[in-house]
Amino acid sequence: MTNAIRSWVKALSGSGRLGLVLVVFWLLIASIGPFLAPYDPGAFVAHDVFAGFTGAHPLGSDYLGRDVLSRLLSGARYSVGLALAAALLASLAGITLALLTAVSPRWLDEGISRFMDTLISIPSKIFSLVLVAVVGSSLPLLLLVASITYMPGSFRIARSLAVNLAQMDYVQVARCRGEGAAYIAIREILPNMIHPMLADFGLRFVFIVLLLSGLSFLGLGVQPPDADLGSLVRENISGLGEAAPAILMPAIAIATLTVGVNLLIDALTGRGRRMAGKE
Amino acid sequence: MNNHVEVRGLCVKAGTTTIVEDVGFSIPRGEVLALIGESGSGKTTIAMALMGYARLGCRIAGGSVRVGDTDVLSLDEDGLAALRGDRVSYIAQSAAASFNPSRRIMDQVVEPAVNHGRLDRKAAEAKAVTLFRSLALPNPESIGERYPHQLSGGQLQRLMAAMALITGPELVILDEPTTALDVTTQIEVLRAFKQAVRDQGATAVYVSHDLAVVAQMADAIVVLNKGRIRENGAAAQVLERPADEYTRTLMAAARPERAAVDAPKATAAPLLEIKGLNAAYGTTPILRDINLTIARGATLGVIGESGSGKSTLARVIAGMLPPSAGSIRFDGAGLPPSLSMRSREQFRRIQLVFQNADTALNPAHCVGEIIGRPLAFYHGLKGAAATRRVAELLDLIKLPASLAERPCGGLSGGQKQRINLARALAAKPDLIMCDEVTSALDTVVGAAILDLLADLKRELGLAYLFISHDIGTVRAIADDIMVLYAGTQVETGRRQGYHGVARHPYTDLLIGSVPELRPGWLEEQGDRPAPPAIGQPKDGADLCRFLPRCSWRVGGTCEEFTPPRHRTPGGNIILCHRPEGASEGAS
Amino acid sequence: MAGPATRGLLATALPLIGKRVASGLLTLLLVSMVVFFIAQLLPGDMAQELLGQAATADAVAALREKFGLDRPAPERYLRWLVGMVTGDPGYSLVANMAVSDVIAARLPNSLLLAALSALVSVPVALTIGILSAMHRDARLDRGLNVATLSMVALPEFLVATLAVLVFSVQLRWLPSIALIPADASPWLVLRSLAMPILTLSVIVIAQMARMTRAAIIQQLSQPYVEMALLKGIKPARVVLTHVLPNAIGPIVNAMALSLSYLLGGAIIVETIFNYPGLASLMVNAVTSRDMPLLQACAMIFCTAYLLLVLIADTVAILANPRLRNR
Amino acid sequence: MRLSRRQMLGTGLAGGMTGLLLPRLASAQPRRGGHITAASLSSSTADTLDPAKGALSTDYCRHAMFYNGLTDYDAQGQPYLCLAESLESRDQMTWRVVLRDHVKFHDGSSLSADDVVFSLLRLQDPASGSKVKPIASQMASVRAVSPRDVEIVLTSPNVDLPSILAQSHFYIIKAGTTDFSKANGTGPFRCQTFQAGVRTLGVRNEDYFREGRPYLDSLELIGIPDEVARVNALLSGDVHMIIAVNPRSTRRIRESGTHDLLITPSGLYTNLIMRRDGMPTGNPDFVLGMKHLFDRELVKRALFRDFATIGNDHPIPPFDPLYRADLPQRTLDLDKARYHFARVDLPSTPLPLYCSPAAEGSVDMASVLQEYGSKVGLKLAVNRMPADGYWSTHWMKHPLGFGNINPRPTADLVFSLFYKSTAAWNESGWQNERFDRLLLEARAQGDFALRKEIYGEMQAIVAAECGTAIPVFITLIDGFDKRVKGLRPIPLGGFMGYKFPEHVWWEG
Repeated sequence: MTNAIRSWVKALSGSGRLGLVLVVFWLLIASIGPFLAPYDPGAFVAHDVFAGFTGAHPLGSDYLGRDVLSRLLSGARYSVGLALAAALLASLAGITLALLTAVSPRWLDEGISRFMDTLISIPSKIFSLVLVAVVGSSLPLLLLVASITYMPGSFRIARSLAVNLAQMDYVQVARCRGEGAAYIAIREILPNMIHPMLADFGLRFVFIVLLLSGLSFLGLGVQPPDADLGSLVRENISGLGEAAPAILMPAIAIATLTVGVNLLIDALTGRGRRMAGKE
Repeated sequence: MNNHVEVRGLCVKAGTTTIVEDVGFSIPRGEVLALIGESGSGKTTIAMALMGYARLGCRIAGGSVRVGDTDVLSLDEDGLAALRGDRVSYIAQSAAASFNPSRRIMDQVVEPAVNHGRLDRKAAEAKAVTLFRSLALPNPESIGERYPHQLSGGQLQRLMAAMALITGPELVILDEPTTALDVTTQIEVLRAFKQAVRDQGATAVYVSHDLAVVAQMADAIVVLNKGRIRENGAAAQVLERPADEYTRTLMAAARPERAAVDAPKATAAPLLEIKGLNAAYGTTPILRDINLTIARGATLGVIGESGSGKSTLARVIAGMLPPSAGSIRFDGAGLPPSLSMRSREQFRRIQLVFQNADTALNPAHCVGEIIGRPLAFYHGLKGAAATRRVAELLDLIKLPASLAERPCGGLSGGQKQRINLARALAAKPDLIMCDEVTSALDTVVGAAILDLLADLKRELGLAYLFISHDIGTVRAIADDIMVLYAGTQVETGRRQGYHGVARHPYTDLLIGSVPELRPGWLEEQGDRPAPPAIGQPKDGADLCRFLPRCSWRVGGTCEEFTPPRHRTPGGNIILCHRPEGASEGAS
Repeated sequence: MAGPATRGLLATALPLIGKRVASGLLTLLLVSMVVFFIAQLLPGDMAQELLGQAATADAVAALREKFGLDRPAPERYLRWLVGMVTGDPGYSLVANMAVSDVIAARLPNSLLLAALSALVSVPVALTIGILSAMHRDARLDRGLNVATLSMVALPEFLVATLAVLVFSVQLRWLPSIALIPADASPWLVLRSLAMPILTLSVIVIAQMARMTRAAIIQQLSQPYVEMALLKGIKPARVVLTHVLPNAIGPIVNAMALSLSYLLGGAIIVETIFNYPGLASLMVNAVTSRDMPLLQACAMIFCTAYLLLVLIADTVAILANPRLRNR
Repeated sequence: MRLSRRQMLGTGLAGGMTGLLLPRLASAQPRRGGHITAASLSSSTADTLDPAKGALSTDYCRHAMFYNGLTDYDAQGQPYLCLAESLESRDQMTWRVVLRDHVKFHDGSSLSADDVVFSLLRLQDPASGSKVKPIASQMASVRAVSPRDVEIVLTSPNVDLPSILAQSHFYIIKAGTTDFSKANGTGPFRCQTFQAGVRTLGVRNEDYFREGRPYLDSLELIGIPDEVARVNALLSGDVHMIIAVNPRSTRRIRESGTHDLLITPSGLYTNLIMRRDGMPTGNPDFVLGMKHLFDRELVKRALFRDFATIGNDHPIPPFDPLYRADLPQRTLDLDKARYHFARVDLPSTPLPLYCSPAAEGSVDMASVLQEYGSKVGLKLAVNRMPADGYWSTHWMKHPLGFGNINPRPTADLVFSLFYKSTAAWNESGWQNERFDRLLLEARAQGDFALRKEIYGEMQAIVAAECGTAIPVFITLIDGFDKRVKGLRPIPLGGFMGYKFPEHVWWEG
């Protein structure tokens, strides 16, 4: 087992390994970060706002005099968890619908595609604005918004893949073996879509992290006192003028996270077949 | 020593594995050298090395290549760029893929000449047109304006020749230039090539796996296997007195002696019976009035060139394309036209084996899964029982049971095709339809598959519908043979019937076009007589499809009336106005 | 493309365009329904928002009646739809102007910004994509890859604010807000738009570049590329004259999607640089519950998206004779 | 009384004079000419040139550019005469307005009584979208006695009419105006450009009735919603004045050297609302408990970086002349809080507390309360609502939530708008006859000392019984380019109570 992992890692390119390290690091932070936090992320512990690196506050204090390190540690799980979940949801939904269109009659295909166009063409941030105004901001809602926003994209890619795969001989073979649509979709087509979709997943993840931070800019994101990395940047943006760690650190965090995920996934798909044109 | 091309100790590596090792040969100016071998023999790699080119992931690891007085391997990128397409030019295997689909033919043909500053655009185009003419291309003035997808494979192959010859190269490399073509086209293309190369006075390297074709083209032959030279000698010597063991196996495979199978006497109720079958994609008709029967344990060979509708026939029987007219009866009962209406049992009893095993096997599944699926699906076989059965099947197709765990990606073409077959067998079918199952394979491997099919037939009493473009292959396995041309059934009969003289003009052309394994055959063929002049074909009338190409057509009849069916002396039924078909006789 | 080709294209592309437009209209209808439906769920209505804290029952009722908000929702939707079909997007009661006028004031701004950003980002993205595809897996490729990734990795409002701090607060080169006087010289317009363009470009470049790379790499494995090389044509030239025409289809498709972001996605940029564009207008419409305006904006964004896709398809056909002469 | 009224108005007028004099004392001779751009908070398609519809700071400023009221505010927020030459009443019921002569609208027509009648009466029409209908409804009748003479009769006596009339909603427009796509007022600037949600550009009104005013040739007003962007715009020199600076940005602005801050202690407050009709918030002990749970110091320091004044749970800020100083200041006292909560049967499930960015600072206040609540066994669930739609759907609609009240010119207005039992915006929904009676008394009471006494008692009642907790009064901070002169705080709002246009000049 461990050998398997070791050889798997060995097979990765240099940048791939870097990506792996970053991803693992952030997954760790996301899972155990809150327990490492020296202070209660909500508590006003520092008298000075936008303090620099000090012994008491390794990453300084934020705009309310809260401990940046603690907030970072406990905020990571929103960015990582939420974005990961949303990206997964979006891709899964996209793939499922794509498979559906690949094996279903023309009109259903048309219908779904039109609906996707509808979703794409409504600007995501404004869409979220409306939804948040309707039901109020909450993690489930953000999850929903993010996945709905990026589902059409993965649907488009998945669909073009699925439609091509549906023409492959082995699918024809399955057809004239008398297989049902479900079997064809799940056992014959799906396995061959995974690789390209993985690469797409990486970019989607980045964009969701960004969408979330964009939403928090509009005051729609993760709600205080909690904060994901994006909202950490946002709420401390006034510290940018004085280059406060309170804003630099979250920004760096986001960058390393997103770049890490993509380096890793590029390395993975690079080993698998090159993916066809995305989106 | 006035050899024009000298190759010494050539060695090409892909990563750490050596794919061409210590290859050396020389070609006198103006002669044609053939590189022959199976896939993976390194013949194409060597051909490309002559231009100092190695494919992605490969590198030329050692040796020397001299063309004229140029040491090719010592050239830098620019030097090579200057050499390629100018002094040394290349004709790729698949012209269809090697032409840029989004640019006009003319742009691509003149590109080498213009790019190397040989000719200016106008002159180049003029030259191109003359080449088109000499290569016997239809309307040479305008053909350059068209796009690749608007032209046939044979035309593209010749256009590629024009592109290769336009700079007047001293060395032309032809890489399997006719493999993708129908025999009837191949013969013309071969003729055109030979002529053109001779006119140019160019030295040529002809890469092929087909001995018979090589026999027509080459002065000398180099036999390759696994990147090494097995035999190197004059064409006549290698073909008539092959010194090397491997060469002999190649020769043997090239002339498949028919597997001795005695056709069972037609039982009362035929297994498959098709009457007046028509099929169409959308509005364009593909098959018209097909009638055939296959007895239990019998083999019907269906032959025709690409686009003749032979694959469609299989699809219709399989139920993937509902027929627009006619009836299909299987084992006495009518077969529902479309997939959705067929019972699992009906599916089970008819299995279709696709031409290309690479695409017919799902790369995501392992061998065990692929063969196991029909077992589970039709026979509800699971777990240990299934595993056992899979092992048996693998054994049946002469593959080690250990293969079951392997993903089918890593397997060789032959192995894949066997697994492709095993999947069909797993269903315990009564009828297997084989669509060009050997055409993607090397001759030797293909021959082995044919033997396997024959054995299985004997052991399991299977009936085959065997589809191929190669008359030789069909002859080797079929009891009855049906010739399709443009969707019409031009001739049907016992295998023996095709040895007789009287046959449909198209059948005649088909058989006559298969090169024989001896030098000089091509010359003997001479040019086919041009079709006699006839009146304007009566439009609307359901005329003979072969009319435009037929050298035997009869003015006043063929362009007027629908051809009737005749029984030839040989006992075959032909669709032709001439009862005696293509044979000389009272006309 | 040559004249005849284009004419041929028109002949063959028209049916496709027709089909596109048809399904486009369907999409538009869907969008309007979705938007209207969701908007119905919004808490409070225009009357209340207009009065804010001052919303006393009678005042609200009076306004509602005046605005016809007391009518049932389906009726209001149908009225709007009929108006739309007859070319009248309605009247914005919040702004006290015809919606068409409100839009007319903002649309040019958005289009200008989007166009300029596209002008910047598309060539850059193409160059990056082509370069990294040609030096696939080499150091340059990896470098560009990380570079583009880090570009998207930073929240746009951070990029924007950073740019402001550097270029306007510190260096005083560029204005920090993109408010353009009506009589501004083209130069001034460019100066004030420089940073919004920069920010928007940064966002879209990465994705487009990656698509381009993928599309080109896919083509590079085609036999005709090898053939071209064996014809003695230099790699760079091969990519430009042989590969690009074949890869352009997927590329433009990807670009269409990215560029559609330049209109609706510009909200943050518009906010930070105070640029009077459509996105912020639509946000206004939401917060002030200005239904006709909201609908109109949604329609515009949707149409823009559909147009872009249509253009993409047309280009793909232009580039591919197989489709063109079908 | 009539004298005292005269005096009062005299002082008002004098106040006005001093108001006009103050800047001169503050700095050198005002300079004519120049152009400045001022950035206010938000700006949207809802921007309007109709004074009655004014909703946001941007609107108030814009209206101050183009219109005048009958009265205006001085540095202390006291009224002085503007378009009115005199404003008199014997009984605080019936008021007599004499208009200034030779006042011209931008279209050249001169100001007449009809304009005043039109301008005031339309405010009572709900369909006008008037923001001040409840206040305007105090005016039983408004009629023109002569071209320069208007009589206003109130439903009940109100000393503060002069202050009321100084609010931007009561600005005077040309009689019969219905089209507000352009402004036709008597104000210091003529409207050259107005694009809703984009910009407002005014040029000097050459025949403005006040000699030498305005100083600026032209004044542009824009809205920059994002605070950071607003500050950057100021520091980069793209705008010369910005409103509503975040306390955290003050350091940057001061350090720039070229810019400075206008600090305006004001009556603006964000308050915790405990509805009388809800449980347990209706319970007086709960109310007192919550009032003792506020760490006012922390709120002042952490949330507002000390740009705030500690409040005492009633709406009168310490710097207001009417403030009752002897009322004991409430402080954080967990024991008292515990004591009171012990006498309330608190729900086992967390009590929802509604807050929103719409109510400045309420979100952070909520989390502070949540923290201290946990120390005394009060479980609070912070429900953060989006700013959008907060006032219409959440404000005053939950047992426990936050409100945000802008400064009002007079104690009477605050009390009668938000604390009178019958007030539409009686946030806590409390009822107190004594309070209501005192309110009317104070209104009619001309003598300042006596009124202060009455208001003192009202402050005590509110602080003790009303379900509203007012931890701090928020100090308004504006930023400006040091070359902008003539700015001085007016406690009614930023940008000199939004009336800066005619007071500032440019020295650059």
